[in-house]
Amino acid sequence: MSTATLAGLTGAILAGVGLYGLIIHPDPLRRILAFNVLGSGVFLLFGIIARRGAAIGALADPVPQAMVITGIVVAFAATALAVALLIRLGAQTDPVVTQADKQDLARRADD
Amino acid sequence: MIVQTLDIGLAALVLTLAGYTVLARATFPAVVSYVAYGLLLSLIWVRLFSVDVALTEAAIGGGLTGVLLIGAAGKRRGTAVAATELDPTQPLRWAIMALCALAALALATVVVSLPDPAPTLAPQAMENIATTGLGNPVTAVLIAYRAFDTMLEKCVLVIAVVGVWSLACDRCWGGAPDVPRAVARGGTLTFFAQVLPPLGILIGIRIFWIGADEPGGAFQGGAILAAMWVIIMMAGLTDVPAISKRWLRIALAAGPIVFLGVGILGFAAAGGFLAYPHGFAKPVIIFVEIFMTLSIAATLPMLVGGAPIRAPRP
Amino acid sequence: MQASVAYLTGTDGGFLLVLALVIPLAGALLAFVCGGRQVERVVFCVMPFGLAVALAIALTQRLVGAPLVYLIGRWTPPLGVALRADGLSVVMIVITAVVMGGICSFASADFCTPEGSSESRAPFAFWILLPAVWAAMNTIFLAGDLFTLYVALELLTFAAVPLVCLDGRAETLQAALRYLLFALLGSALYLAGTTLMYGDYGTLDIVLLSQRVRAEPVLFVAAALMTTGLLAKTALFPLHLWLPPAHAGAPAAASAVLSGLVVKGSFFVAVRLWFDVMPHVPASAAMQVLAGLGVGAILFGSVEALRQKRLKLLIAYSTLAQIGYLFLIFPLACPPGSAQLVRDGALAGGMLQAMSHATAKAAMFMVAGLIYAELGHDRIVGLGNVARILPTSVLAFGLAGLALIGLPPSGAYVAKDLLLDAASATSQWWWALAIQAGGILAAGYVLLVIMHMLAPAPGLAAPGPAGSRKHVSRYQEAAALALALCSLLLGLFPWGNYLPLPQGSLSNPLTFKALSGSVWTILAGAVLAISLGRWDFRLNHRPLTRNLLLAFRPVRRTCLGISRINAELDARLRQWPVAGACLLFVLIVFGITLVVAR
Amino acid sequence: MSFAPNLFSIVAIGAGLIFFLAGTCGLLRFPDTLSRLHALTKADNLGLGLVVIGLLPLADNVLAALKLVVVWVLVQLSGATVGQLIAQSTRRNGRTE
Repeated sequence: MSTATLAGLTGAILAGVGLYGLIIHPDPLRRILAFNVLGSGVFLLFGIIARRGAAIGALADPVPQAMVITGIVVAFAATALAVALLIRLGAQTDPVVTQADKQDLARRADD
Repeated sequence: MIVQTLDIGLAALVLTLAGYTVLARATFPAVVSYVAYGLLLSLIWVRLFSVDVALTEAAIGGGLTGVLLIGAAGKRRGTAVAATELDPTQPLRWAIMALCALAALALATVVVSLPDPAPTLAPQAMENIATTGLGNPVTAVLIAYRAFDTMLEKCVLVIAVVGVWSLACDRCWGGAPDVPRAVARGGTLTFFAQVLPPLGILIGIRIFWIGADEPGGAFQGGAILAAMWVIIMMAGLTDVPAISKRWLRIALAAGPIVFLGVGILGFAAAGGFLAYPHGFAKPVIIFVEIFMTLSIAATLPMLVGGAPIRAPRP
Repeated sequence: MQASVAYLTGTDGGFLLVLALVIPLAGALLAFVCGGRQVERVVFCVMPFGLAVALAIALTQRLVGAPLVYLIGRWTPPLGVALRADGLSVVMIVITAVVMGGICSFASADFCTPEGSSESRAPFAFWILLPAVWAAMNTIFLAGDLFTLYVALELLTFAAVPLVCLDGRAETLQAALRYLLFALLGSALYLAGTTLMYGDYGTLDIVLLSQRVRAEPVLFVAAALMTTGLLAKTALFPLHLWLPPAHAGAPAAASAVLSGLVVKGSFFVAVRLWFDVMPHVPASAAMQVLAGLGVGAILFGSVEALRQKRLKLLIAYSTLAQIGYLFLIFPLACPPGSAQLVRDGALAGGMLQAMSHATAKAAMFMVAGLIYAELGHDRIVGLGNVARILPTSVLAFGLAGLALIGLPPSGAYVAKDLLLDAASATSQWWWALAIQAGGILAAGYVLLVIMHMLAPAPGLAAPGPAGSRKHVSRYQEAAALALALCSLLLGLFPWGNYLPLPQGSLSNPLTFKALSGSVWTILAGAVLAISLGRWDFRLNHRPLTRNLLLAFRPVRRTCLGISRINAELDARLRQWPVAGACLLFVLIVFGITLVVAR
Repeated sequence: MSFAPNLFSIVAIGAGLIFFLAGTCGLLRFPDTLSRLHALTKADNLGLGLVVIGLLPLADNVLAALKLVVVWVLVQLSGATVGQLIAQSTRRNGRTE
């Protein structure tokens, strides 16, 4: 079994594991984690395709590689947005603790 | 033989960590496991001879996503998780597991049965690379052949920043986001933040610069610069900028704006949108990449920092 | 986009396609840099140019008589990326520009930076996200490459999600988070599909792919992944868990964007995928599955809409039902046993339906927002007297509602006509039945609202808390009315230049048959509204009405029983793990259908 | 490539790996945070140092060798800092588990 095939199989399993976690977890943070696992599994599929497309002068097809780079950055932006939503939601649903904490933090920062 | 064993070991390790990330009971260990997973994943990318991707995965996929998620998990420690969702019932859990396994199996089967020889654009990418003046085909795809996708993705980053900021409370609008701070000033972290960044900035610029010909480029270099800025802010050596600062907005949007502007100038100078003038392609590309690196270095810390939580100072 | 060499070279007027993307993008970026009070002004400056470019594209394509193509950076696919505008793109670009214009003029009153502050949060975010949505939509309509479409879909999602929770309340944040995560799940599946396509055929260019695709397992798995991902993003039943809270919770102008435009983006990609990438792949059985879900959406969404207590939720569930309508075009273009999807009346009908819904639904959400601003609530049973307070708004709602039901000469009327023709031409009576039922159900919930709006209320409607009450501006009412009129008159435009309308297919909307059909639809809808809707005023107990009511009681009881089951089902399906399981189930069933029915 | 540097490399890298192994065992088996940190920093420090020393003779040119050393120095620096931070946080929170 070549490295590329192994990576492809790994990617397929990672996608399955990520999918499972994304659906099964009630906690949004765990879903975000699982989404990242799912995403990296899909990216690995791009990886095997890039590696299989190696040609003279290129050890791997550059087009899927570039797509993965774009994809990783987009997935990071998605994670950041989701985490920001999560944190705001935490501040909203648990106002007693967090609001006080935040004011405290704001005061410390202003000092 | 040895190499293959190592590959299998690496794959097994990555799968174990992914399994732990998804299945662990507690959140914090799951996040830590994810960070390790991200780093090992970049080794797989090296094994696939995709060094550019490996760099990006290590810096952004593993590193910055890890910082973001550890920060989120840390912020939630001590506060109760909003239990708005129900746990799935046991039969449903089994059904979902079976369906996921089926989906993974289908993917695996298909991946194994992809055509041989594989279709590839590598020869075409190499043939045309001379007109761009670049040496790294991945950079050529990102900045020339599929420049439009890259430009769009830069805009996605700006929009994501707007989205993250829009989650501030009204009182905090115009204020500064929060970055986890070191406890004691003048401690180890301060020393670290004074020693590392000069070297780190050099490395970041170098990775951006060699990206034209070797693995590296605006994303990877920008991510390292971003990390340096985050460390400096964490050590408290500089303040986190308030989001109302004009220079911050310009730094964030400079990459896509310059890219878009050069693209439009391409109508006049090179006969097409996002086309580069013959013979001058490389300087123009470097010019665009400088601004892109700058914007990435500004955007990633802002995405990590989240919505502003401090009211602006009067 | 039939495969031909011509699609791989640029055409005259191609630069207009670039402008259609660059103008809104530049607007969003400039607004971001300028900030403060400038955000709104920047968008208002950009707006007319965007509209002008949309019209210029339509005109140029009419003159050239063929799709416009632009090769970005002068790189030819498969290495480069092409923009292509066929008839479908043109109509969608034009309608998006029109709806955007309406929303801009509507939102300027709701999202203005208050006096005394240099910049405030909600207006800043709204006026940047609005052109970003526009740019993403235009990219989706024009992109000739499946990966570019992925980036555009992500841009659309990231611009749409913050719109949901601009008010920062916990429940809208919850809705936005669900929307984001489910949409990300969808885009991961879509991306997995594109990988397989690239691995199999070495390109993601739509025209090149259409020449290369063959019916084989890799393609089937890829198609199942991509289609399911897009269904999750479009919120087709049973994957709709995120839509009602997100669309009903957002501010009115944002709801208009989300419901009118954003869901059409992923639907359009599904159309591209099947009609342009894989028209020659035999998939008639899978198309039946797709439309089956569509019918589920129509029945389920409409009944749920009829039972809602709040106007905005009713409109959101109506969107759910109307999305189902759109997916009926797939089996009508690819009847059982057929080996390919044809671009004919069914596709044209689907596009007209999408356009008609975009304008009508935007207008409806605007009116709902105005009513909320005036009354301080949007409970349907408390809408009495609103016709006296806001006559123009109620008129706009009525016209948009008539357009939604599909009365002549609205776009939905022509769409229904075309779809029914296609159903009878391909002898698929069961879909014709669903189309008719959809019209009647739509009439039901529209009439329910209108009856409540016109109903005399005991005393004046209770005004809301003084703080929440804003004076409704005439501009806002005019914007809603304009969009509603646009939807109602959409059927009169000569769409044959852009859409594959069969020759002489458009019947005269003023014939006896057309009008009587409409009357029957309205009557049946009224019966539905009475038997399923919520009513809280009692009719006077004169003997005649009492006997009528007694006779009617079993009907009402049965209807309420059905609706209770429906509500129960909705509560189940909107749980995250159940929706996830449904997604996986749809994925597997769709994939198996594709493989088995080969 | 002559035999001598090869043997040197094998011995050095092997020794480095032993440190890594020991460090990992310590991380997994030691009872409290501070001891675990202790084990971990040994792996970072000596393990990586020995691996780098082993790799030096195999480097193509002086610049590549220099880069290897820089990698080691950077890991030292960040390892030491992170170790300090974790220890501080442990002491502050009064947690040792």
